[in-house]
Amino acid sequence: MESVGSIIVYVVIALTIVICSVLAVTTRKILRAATYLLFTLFATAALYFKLDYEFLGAVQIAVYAGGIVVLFVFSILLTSHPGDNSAKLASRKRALGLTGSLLLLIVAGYSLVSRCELWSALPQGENPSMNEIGETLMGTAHGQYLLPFEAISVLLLACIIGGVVVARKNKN
Amino acid sequence: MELTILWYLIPSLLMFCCGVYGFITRKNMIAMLISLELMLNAVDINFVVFNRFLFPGELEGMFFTLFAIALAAAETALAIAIIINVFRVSEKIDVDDVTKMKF
Amino acid sequence: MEPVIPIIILALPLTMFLVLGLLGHKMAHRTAGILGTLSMGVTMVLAYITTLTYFFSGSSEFINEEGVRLQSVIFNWDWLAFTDSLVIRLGFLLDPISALLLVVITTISFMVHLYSNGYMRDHHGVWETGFQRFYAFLSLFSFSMLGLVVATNIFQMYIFWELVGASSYLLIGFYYTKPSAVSASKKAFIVTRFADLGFLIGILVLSFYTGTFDFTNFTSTGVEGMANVYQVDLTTAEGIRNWIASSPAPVFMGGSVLTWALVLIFMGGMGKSAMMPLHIWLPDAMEGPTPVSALIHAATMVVAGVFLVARLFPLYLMEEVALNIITVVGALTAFYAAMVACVQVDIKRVLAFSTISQIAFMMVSLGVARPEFHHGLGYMAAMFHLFTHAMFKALLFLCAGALIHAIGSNDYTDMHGLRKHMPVTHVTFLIGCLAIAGIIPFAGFFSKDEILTAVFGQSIFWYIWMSAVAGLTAFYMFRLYYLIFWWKEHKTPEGHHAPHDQLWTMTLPLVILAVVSCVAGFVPFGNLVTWNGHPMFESVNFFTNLGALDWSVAAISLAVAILAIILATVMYKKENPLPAKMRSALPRLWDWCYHRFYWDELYMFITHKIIFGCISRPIAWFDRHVIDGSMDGMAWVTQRISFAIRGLQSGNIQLYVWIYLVGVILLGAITAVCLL
Amino acid sequence: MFSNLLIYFVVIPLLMLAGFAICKNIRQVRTVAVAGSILLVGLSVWVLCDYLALRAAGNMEEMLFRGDWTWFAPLNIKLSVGVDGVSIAMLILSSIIVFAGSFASWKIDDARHFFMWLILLSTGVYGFFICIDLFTMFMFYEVALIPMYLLIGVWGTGRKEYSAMKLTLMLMGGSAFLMLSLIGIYYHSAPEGQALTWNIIDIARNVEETQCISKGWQYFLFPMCFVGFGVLGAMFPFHTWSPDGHACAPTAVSMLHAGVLMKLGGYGCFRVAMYLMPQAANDLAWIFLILTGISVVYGAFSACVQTDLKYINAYSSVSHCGMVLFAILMINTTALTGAIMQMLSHGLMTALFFALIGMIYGRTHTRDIRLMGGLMKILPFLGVGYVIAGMASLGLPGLSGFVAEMTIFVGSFEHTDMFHRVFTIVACCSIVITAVYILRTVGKLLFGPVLDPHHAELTDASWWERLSTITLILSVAAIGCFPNFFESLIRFTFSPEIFRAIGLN
Repeated sequence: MESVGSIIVYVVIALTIVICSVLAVTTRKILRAATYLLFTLFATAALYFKLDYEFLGAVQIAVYAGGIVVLFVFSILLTSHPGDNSAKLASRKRALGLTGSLLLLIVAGYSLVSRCELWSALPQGENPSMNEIGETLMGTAHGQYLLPFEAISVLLLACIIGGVVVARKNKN
Repeated sequence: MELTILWYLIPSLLMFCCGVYGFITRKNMIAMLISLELMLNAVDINFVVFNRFLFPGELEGMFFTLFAIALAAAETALAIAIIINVFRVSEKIDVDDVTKMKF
Repeated sequence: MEPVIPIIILALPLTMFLVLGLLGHKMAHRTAGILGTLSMGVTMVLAYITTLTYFFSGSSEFINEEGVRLQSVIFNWDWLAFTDSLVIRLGFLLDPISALLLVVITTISFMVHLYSNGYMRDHHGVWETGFQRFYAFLSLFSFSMLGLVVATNIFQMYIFWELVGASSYLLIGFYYTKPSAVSASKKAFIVTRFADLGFLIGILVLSFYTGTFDFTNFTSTGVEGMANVYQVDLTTAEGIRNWIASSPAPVFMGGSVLTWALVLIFMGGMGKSAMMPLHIWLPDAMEGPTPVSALIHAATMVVAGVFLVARLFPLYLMEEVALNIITVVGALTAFYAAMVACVQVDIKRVLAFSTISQIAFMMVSLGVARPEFHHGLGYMAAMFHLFTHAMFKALLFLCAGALIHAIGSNDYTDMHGLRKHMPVTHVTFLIGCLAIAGIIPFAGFFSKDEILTAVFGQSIFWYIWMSAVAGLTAFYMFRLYYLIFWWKEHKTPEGHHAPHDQLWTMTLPLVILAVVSCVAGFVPFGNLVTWNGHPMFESVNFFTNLGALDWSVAAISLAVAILAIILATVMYKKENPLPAKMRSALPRLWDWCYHRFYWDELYMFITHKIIFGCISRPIAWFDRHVIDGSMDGMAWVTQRISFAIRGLQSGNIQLYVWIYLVGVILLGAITAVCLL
Repeated sequence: MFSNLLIYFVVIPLLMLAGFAICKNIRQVRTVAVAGSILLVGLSVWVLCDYLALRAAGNMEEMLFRGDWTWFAPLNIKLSVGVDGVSIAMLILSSIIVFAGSFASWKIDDARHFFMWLILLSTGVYGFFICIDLFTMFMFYEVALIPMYLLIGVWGTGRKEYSAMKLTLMLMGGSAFLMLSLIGIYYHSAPEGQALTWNIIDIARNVEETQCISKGWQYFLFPMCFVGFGVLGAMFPFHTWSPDGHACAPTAVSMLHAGVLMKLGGYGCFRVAMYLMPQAANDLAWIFLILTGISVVYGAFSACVQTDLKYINAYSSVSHCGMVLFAILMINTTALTGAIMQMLSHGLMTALFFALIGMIYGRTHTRDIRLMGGLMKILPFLGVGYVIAGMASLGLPGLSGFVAEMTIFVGSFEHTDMFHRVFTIVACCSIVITAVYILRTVGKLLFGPVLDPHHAELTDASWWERLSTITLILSVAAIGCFPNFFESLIRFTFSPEIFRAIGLN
């Protein structure tokens, strides 16, 4: 049995997620879309906090909200004039998008709802300590992730170089 | 009332659907990228929730999310670099207009 | 008999064809002419030797103890074996009719070779272009025609039949730069080819059921040990008939197979011999040089049809129907051609129609021949007439050639009154006319009289009919004679030499043929050529033929001929308005006759409108648009489909995502349905 | 391997290819082409003499000069060679036409590459005729087809790309059917429990002894096989590649294609379809008799109204090749002999036609008979050649066409039922129609007054053209004058032992 406060917090988070993500994809102003995305990301972070994954929540805020959204905003400012509305959607495209997403919603939603084990409560877990996270990240034993960590770092490096190369102005 | 696992999955599903809708409908490549982020985010939530649900004592799902966030960051950075480059060439970032590399 | 001479008879003209054809253009004209003529002369002498040997040597090869003439195969080489029994052989069959034809062909051919030396050059002695080619083709024709008459089997005959057709094509189209000659040659070839189709099918039918091509087998099957006897008694006929009746499918489309075969074979004969309705090529064939007309289209090739029927006569005897068809076709053609000949302007056309008419006489004669009546008199008469007709018709044609050569035109309107200018031609032409009109004692009288006697024996109706035709013959020939040589005085156009008799090379053949036309009637044919080899007379002397005449028939026909000549004399001897009056009295009839009863127009309609317009063109259209169109259509459909599929691969990432998504959802849904 | 004579039919062309690869100028190319084609003619004559000697010595095997070399063991694919009279006739035909074709393309552009493809094509042809292994045959068949695309597409005239594409696609379509049926035959090539084989002789024996290809399968495989080869044999309604393809192809290619390649179709129909599936051939013949009967008359009628020389000839090929398939379907010794004779005859005659048309076209730059006339006077040699070719085509005795057609007609007439009779008579009618279009063409093209004054200055054939033409004319005349030699050469193939394999007698 959850406390009322917890439920209220949940409701706020869930509503933020849903509303902001809907707005993010429907608004015609691209900068607003980025802002709604930011809210969605924050709400997600809040969800992580609520589930006691504090480190994850922090990463979410730092990387997503702090990094990616800023990137988005910069690129939007670079590529579009403020106040521009994107063109209205072609009805064919809207129909495609709606059918696709609604179909997905119905099928996935039905399969979620029809699973009775998903109606069970979420077990309580404790917040993993920073120590634990660090060891898991740095170890090579079973259930530890040094190799992916290194792979990610190489990937990020490649991504940085790639980004620089791609975005570099062609001299000719 | 109890917050069952379903209550966590449904917002994530809705977020994913929004992402799909946005990806399919938006012309602006940045908007498409935003939709993509939404989808990734929804997946992240699922990872975490299922981690808690299935293996409460362990950290697989959380680390998956962690890595996914990192990948998302990398992917976004690269994509934005490309978009800006495209913009430089064609002054447009609508996905329909970028056809030079077709065929 | 040793095969050497027969081989040379065939080989010499063939060699000459090859030599003149391949090397002719390197030779002088004169050399080529002399070479061709000499070789033909040699061939003629050899043919005479052969024929005389056959008829008079009394060798047991050729005649048996009872005085019956036999068929003798001198040599017979396998040429092409279809099956063990169906083998085309190239051979040399000597019997009365082939011996007779050997003489006719080589004589006329030699005359024509000689004559052409003069004819094929103009008044200044300049040779025609292609003179050597002309001699080469003449040699080819002689070879083919000789091969045809000595054929030992029906397929050999067909082979040479085609070859004479081809050489006739080449010779009619000799002046190949002249469009009319080209189309005439084409017409001749195609019409006879069409007839040959019938001949071919007839051969196929006949050979399939009898299992042989050989004439000797056709005519003597069932008579054991008498393979070489040119003789079919009625028991043999019965034998073949039973044999055919007992083979599979003896009845085809309502007629007996034998009837079909014989009628189809006769169709081939109709084509070559220009019987109605396949006669249309012969008048046009006069586009060829006149010596060619004399050789091919008067004396030799056109009687091939008669020869064919005569050759298979024992078989025809088994089918009354076929013989009746021959009679009717012949009689109609004879009358038709005689009518048309009465109004033509072009002298060669008159002669051409007269040829058609005379060949039809021979056909009728064969058609009415029955062994019961005078030992098959009709058969003998037909062969007799073939012989005499070849002589006097060649004579007439050569005279016409001399006239044309002198005047430079084919129409009698440009001639008139030539008797004083060209006395030799005049006399010889007159002899030819008397012969064809059937005036005693010229050759035509005897042979025509035999024919009429034979017809009289078979049917009074056809007798009257044919007598009328004989009268018409006398009339149109003398009409022609008077219009050429009398009518009015000849006016030489300004700047031209007066016409005169030609070189000796041209007049000599005329004289020789005229002499032959005078005496040929006295040859005792009844003892030489009969349908079964039995001689008709006990003993022969110079007047045998006179003695054997049926004088009642002879008197009537003589009277008819003389009446016709008198009529012609009245109408045409002096310039007078009678012919014009006649014409205006019967304008419709005159028109029809003049336009040859519109047969050519009918044929033009059939070939151009129906065959080309209604069959070939639609087929070509169908091919281009429907068949080819459907193939192109398949390509088009494939291309369309490819384009449609290419559209899916548009590069539109959002569409890809959607499709992917729908696919995933469907898979998911299916999985869900299956699991739940 | 190299002790077998037949291998050299493939080796010599391959050596020629190598020779072309190192040739520096057109003289060398010509030298190689002429030397090679003479060698091939010599080789085929040698094989012929050896063959006759062996037969005379009493060797009664179905195929002589046998040789087997495995080249893909898992599927039992071998290079099996062997020839009988029919194959030898075809080999002689091919080598004569390659010889004449080399001379006919004396002045072609880019001769080195042209001859390379041409010889590659002829490698395929020779390979096809010497092989008795279905798979290898099929391989050579494809080798013969593919170069055609380039030869027409690159060296052709007119709508060459379209025609090349059409020709190749239609023939490929045919060979798709063919491959299916060959694979089908392979999987039924031996009774249960025995090793499968591609070898025609083994399959034929198995079929005869054990009925290993059941009737149902035969009904399925035979039509595919027949149609597959029939496309190449220009069977109605799959003939439309022929007019377009021939019209656009360069001279030597037309010659080789009409002269030899189309024979692959007839040969295949006979050697594979009839030989291996006799029952189906017997039962289903009526379908194809109708189609080929239509071909015969239809092609002839179409030719009557064409105005392009090559189209006329292409449609006449449809008619004549239709006759080949028609005769094959009659399934009796005489008709089959006639079919092979017709292949020989048509091959030589059409090659002659196309050679002459190419030469005339090379001078007048038009093939429209309405624009030409009186060429006989200007080009007597070519004119006479054309007349001879025409006479051969309309079946003048003494030339090859007559012999072949008469053999076919006599053979076809052995069937007494109404159906066969009617179709035989219909086929006979083609001789008249042939005369019509041949004489029409000859009349318009060669006779009459000279229509185009520019034509008056044309020069007659040069020595290489004469050589090419005379070779073909002599061959046509040789068949026409001495048919018994060829007939007996071919007929032996249908001697009772082998005929039994066809399922008759």
